[in-house]
Amino acid sequence: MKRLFVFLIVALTISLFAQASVPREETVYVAGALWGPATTWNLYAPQATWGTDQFMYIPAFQYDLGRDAWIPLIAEKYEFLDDKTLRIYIRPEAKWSDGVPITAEDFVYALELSKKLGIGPGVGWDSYIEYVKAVDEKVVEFKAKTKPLNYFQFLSHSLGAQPMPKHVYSKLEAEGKIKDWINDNPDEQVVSGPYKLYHSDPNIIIYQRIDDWWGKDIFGLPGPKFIAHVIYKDNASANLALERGDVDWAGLFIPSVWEMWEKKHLPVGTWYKEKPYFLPDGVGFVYLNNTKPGLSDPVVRKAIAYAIPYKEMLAKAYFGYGSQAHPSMVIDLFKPNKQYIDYDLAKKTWGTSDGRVPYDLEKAKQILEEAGYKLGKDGIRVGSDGTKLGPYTISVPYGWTDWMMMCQMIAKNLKSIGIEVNTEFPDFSVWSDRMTKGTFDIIISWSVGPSFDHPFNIYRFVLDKRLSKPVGEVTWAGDWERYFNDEVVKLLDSAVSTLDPKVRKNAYFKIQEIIYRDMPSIPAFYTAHWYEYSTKYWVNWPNEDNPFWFRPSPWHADTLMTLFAISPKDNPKPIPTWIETVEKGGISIPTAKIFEDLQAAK
Amino acid sequence: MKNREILFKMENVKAYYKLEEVTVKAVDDVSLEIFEDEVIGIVGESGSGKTTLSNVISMNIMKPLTLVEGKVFLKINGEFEEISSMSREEVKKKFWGKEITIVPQAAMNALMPTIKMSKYIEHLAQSHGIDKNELLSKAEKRFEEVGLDPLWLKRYPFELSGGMKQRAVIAIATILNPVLLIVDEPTSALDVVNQKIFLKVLMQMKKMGIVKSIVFITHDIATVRQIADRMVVMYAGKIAEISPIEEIVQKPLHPYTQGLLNSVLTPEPEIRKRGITTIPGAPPNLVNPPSGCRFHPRCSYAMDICKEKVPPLKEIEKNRKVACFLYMEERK
Amino acid sequence: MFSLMIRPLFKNKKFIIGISIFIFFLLLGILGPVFYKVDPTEMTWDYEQPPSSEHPLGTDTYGRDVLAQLFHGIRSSLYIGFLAAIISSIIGTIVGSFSAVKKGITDDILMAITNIVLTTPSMLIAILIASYLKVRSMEAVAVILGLFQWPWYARAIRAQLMSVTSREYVYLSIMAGYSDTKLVIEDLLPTIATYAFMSFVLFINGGIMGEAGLSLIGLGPTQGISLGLMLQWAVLLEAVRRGLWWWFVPPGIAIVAITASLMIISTTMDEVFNPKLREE
Amino acid sequence: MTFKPMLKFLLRRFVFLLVTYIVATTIVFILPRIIPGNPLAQMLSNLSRVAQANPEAIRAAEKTLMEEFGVDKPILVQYGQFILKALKGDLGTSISYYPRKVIDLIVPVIPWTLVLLLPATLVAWILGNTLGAMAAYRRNTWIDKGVLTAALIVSQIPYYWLGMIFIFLFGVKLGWLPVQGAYSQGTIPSFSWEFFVDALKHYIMPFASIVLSAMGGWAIGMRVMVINELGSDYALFSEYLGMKDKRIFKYAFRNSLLPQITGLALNLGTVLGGSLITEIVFNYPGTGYLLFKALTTLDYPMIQGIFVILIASVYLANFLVDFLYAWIDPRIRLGQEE
Repeated sequence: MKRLFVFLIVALTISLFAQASVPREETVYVAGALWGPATTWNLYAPQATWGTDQFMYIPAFQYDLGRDAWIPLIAEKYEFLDDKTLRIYIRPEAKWSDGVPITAEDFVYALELSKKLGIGPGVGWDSYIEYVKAVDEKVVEFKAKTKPLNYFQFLSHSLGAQPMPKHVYSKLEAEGKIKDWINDNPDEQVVSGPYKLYHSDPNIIIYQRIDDWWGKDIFGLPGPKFIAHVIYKDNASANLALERGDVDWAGLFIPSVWEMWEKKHLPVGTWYKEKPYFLPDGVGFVYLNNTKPGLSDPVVRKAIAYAIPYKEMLAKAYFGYGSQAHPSMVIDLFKPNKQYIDYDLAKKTWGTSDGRVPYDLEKAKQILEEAGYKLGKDGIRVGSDGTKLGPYTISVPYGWTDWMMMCQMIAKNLKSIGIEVNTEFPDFSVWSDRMTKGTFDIIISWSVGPSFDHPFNIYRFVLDKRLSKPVGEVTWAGDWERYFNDEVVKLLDSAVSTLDPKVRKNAYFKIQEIIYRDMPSIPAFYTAHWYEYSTKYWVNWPNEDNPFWFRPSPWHADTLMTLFAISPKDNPKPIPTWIETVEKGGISIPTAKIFEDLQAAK
Repeated sequence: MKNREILFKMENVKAYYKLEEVTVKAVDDVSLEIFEDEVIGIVGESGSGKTTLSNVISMNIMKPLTLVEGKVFLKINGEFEEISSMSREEVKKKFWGKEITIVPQAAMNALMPTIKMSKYIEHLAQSHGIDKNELLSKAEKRFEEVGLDPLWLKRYPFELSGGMKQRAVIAIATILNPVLLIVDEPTSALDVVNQKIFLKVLMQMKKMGIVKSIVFITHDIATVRQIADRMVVMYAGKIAEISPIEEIVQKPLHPYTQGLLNSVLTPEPEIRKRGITTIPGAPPNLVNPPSGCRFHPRCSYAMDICKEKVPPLKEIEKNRKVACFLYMEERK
Repeated sequence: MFSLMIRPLFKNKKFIIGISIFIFFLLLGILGPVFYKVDPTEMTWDYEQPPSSEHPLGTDTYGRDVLAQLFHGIRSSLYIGFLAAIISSIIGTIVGSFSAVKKGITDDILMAITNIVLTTPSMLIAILIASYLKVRSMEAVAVILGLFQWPWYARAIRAQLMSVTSREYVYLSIMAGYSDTKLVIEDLLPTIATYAFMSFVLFINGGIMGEAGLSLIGLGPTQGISLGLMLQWAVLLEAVRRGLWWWFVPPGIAIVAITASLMIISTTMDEVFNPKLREE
Repeated sequence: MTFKPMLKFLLRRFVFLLVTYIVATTIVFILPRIIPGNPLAQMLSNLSRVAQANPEAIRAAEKTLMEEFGVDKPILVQYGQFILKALKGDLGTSISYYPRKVIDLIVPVIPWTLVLLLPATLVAWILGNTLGAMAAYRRNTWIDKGVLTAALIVSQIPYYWLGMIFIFLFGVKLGWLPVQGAYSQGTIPSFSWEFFVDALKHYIMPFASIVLSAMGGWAIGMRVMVINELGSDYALFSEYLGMKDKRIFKYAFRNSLLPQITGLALNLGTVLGGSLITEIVFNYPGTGYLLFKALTTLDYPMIQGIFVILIASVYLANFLVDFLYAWIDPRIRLGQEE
């Protein structure tokens, strides 16, 4: 106790002798990315504080989702020696914030350290990359593994590699305290990005722009001098702050967000002015446990797919923030992805113009009848082999209000087609335990989002049995519904190990056939990429009219670019053009181009 | 025993407890004088109204107790003041502590527990607007007189033993030389030894003229005999008999008194404990007392008249008053 | 003796007010859901509607009828309150009376336990336990709350019995060779019935308040509706900020009204049965 | 001679509290171990959901963390370490703020809780008792009745609900006072007048809501107590001695205060719990807020840590009150305990 009091006194005095506040006009206030005190500014931890990955340590190339291109940040160019070997050339200007140049060694060291610690930037790279080595001071060489050969993982790990200051970490490593290192002293922070920590206490975290950032002649400087994230208790207080103009940049779930400008006439905006208001962030799935009697039958799973009231559900529970997902699991809201969807097949299978699953209770009943599931006296269907459809539970964690409501609506509908389903809203850890151990019946849960290797990433996450574990063993990696299909595995591997777009495409199409046949789980809706901005102090925020950056949510790992677009209200600056692809006069390189180079290197 | 100056008198006082639907006639048409320089013992079973009587004497009349009729006089330097015409508050301000003081039944916890007695005295001085050192020295004297080391004043009440407390209470009660001291069941909580000491102290107070007269209320005749000059026997809210102690003991007139006395005089402690159970029946309730003489249901000599008429309190021998038809012409 | 107890009570205005308020809410809880047949979990299109003819207390963010929630909420909050009260009373009475009758070591041990529980910050421990129970039924919450309310009551019971046990008739029954249980039940408990009842009333309060508190930090029952849960939803979905008063005011009022009425009941009982406090 | 009894008393209390504390901490320690649950779920789900890390990364993290937090030693050994560490002020590593040490996260927020809790509790206690005493003094007058009814109702208003009403009225509707936090966002605590004023503005509502709803209980208790005292023998006797009513009342007040002090000690736990929730409603950066976060993220080491400290402080306060009590009440100071 005595010790505690000493602590107290210290804490008090410290908190009282801190500096004064930051100027409002030069600061972007953020909400929705951080809900608790800072953890660490050291990426070699399971969860670094928000901002570390976003603003402090930047990659060689930054993937641009909207343009499907790669922006050279620390790297200036790449080169393929052959179709397995990639070289990255580091910009001569690239420096750490302490003036030390960023070298190839920093790249190599960073990755090796992640491998060694089993945690950190790019961890897991070694399953796709044979080796990474420093050719010289400024050149890094990556060699792809041949089995498994996965060009997407190879490229995202190599192009997206984040260097770490070797001269800082090697010291810590020697003392063996990398994992406990908090890196919370602004003066000692050595970063590659345009921001570093300015102040942090349990209530607020403030980053400060490095005004002589090495990249300022190439990219210019990002708008805000300070980025401040007040740590709010919950949505309630955060949204309140946004409404009062205390927050400029938010990634929050706000019930009926349109009221902000329609009713209250606040200078608040989202990506779209109309429904769905937000960009998609991923696919919300209704996972059906393939190991449960009844649910193990594709027919039942399809019937369930027909019985979900997609539109009403999203309108009521989700305020229309998301639209029904495409049954192919591919997020078709981004143009680059559309090519991977076999629309003819989809239309043929589901008989709808956009190839989405129709909401049709009659159809659901009908196919159940045909499959021999007859209604029992209790209104629950029983299969010819005696398997009873229910009672099952559909569950999401308590307090996830939007999903809770969806569960209730789905359960109601399933009852009406003779599948007994009850809602259950347990504590998060109980729920996640069932999910990862495969002991659930039906749950609504997340999958992965759009990315460089989409749709591979989502197919893999949902369908790849190699990520799964037997029922009862925990897996967070994926395939929670325990769908085991070797054909899919083969197709996945072929899709990423080929450089021929046709082959890849066909693989995906084939997978879609399988999905429509088996319906392992139901891609129900696109989750929203929460992003709200206020033009009270800052303008030029990315949105549908100013599509500067497509991951604008403050909490997203790739959000940094957003800050290059915005400028203070009183003196708006032109929106940078370097972000555009090369042919449009920018510096970013389309993925297509990269694959061409790769093929050419053969 | 020559008759002396009257210090206090009350005339056909009726004091009732007015409750929601019933009224308890605790003191019903009672007249009584208290002379200067005497100890008067008021005796009766619990519920006979003796405590109420003491409250009337001190005009400590609070709801639901109400003075229905009758007058109460106290002689203040030669003048009789009708204190019954004053409010309790007035009486309190004017007389309590200075002229009349009551020592409450549970004298054991009668002292403010969490301050030193000296402090208590000081507060007392303030309340009465007296110089506190003067009162303190007085208190020391008084303590010595009751046989307590003055040093005890500097202590907290709970540090004293039961008997010491009792004496301390008396010392403090008499500190302002009240003319009339009312002591209510003071000895009940004490062992025999302390009882004796206490009674001695009480007498001493009187002898030294610190107090003029003492009203001594008890159900225990034995103690009354030891100190009282006169004895008032109360029964069911009325006075049954008043007379000098010796005579009443030798020759009790009222049948009730007789019952009381022989119940006490019987040696075996058991019976003494049993109080007056030698008298058949139990005391009446005072909500609707028996007609006529309230004792008649238990009285072995009861006559028809006793049922009809209320016997007045008459002086049938010198200094001896009794309320019983046995001693009145009406009987014939 | 009970009729003796009751009569003076119903002469007391405050008591009548208290009891009638309480009964009113009791009826709301019991009959409300019966007559007002709206499913409180049913989500409708018109969300966040202010009070109107078809939604007397408006609706919440999911278009769920607030009045229906209120009725069910009152019901389950009372249910939890009563359950907690029963638990506390049972424990308290047993501990209190046995330590009073058994005396000696039993007494010492029981009192030690009592004091320990008494000094442990019950609300905190309750939060702690609740946080580890993943699935929390109404009953579970009631138990958690009931487990910590009883000590002061047990003490008081003990004290009272101590004073009673010294009375003759208890000696008599001891001499008559009654068993302790028989003694407690036949002779002692009646003498403390009033007090027990008053405490019971307060325990209900504790239960209701406690539930609301736990719920508000997300540790309430994991299914069903209670007044506390209503408040939590209201906070969760920013009713306060967005001025949806009809959503977070009613449950609060219900809580205050119920607990206050119970409080009045117990205080007036105290006034009636405690001579020193008796109104004159 | 005069001090021995008091020391004896305090020693007894101390030992008792120590025992109780050990019991409490044992509960704190045992609970998470008898009720299973995967404390790492939250962190891993963040990796999978928010960070959208690729499967390899998640697998790796899973492995590393399991090793990090895995409990392999026998429970008694763990318990021993837990206690020893706790005494050393090391409450383990937070899960959701990994690799932060729990103690380092708790210590900075404690001052805020103290700043809010202590004054509020004391003010409530003082006001409540004064009011209650006044009511008792003016027995059965309108003051008494007013105070009593007011107290009855107010005492039944949950702190947090009062808080919500305040926020709604003075924050949202009237916009007089800031609705959340301990000081305007962006301002960093400093010794400036501006900061003080700002903090004060934020302080009013939470403070008021605690004081208001805590007051009632004290008032009621005090009233009853004083009335009892006024009816007691020493009060009567003093009256018979012609002591002024004021003085007698002072006596009654003094003697009623003593039990109220013990009451304060016993209530601290509840008061604390209540104010924790108030902190949550007002988003006041105190322990309650941290606890709330820990609870919602199932950060068991953090929860344990917070409780170890909270409970300890409650007992410490208890002990201080005992000390005070012993000083004020001569019966204990001079060793005559009833």
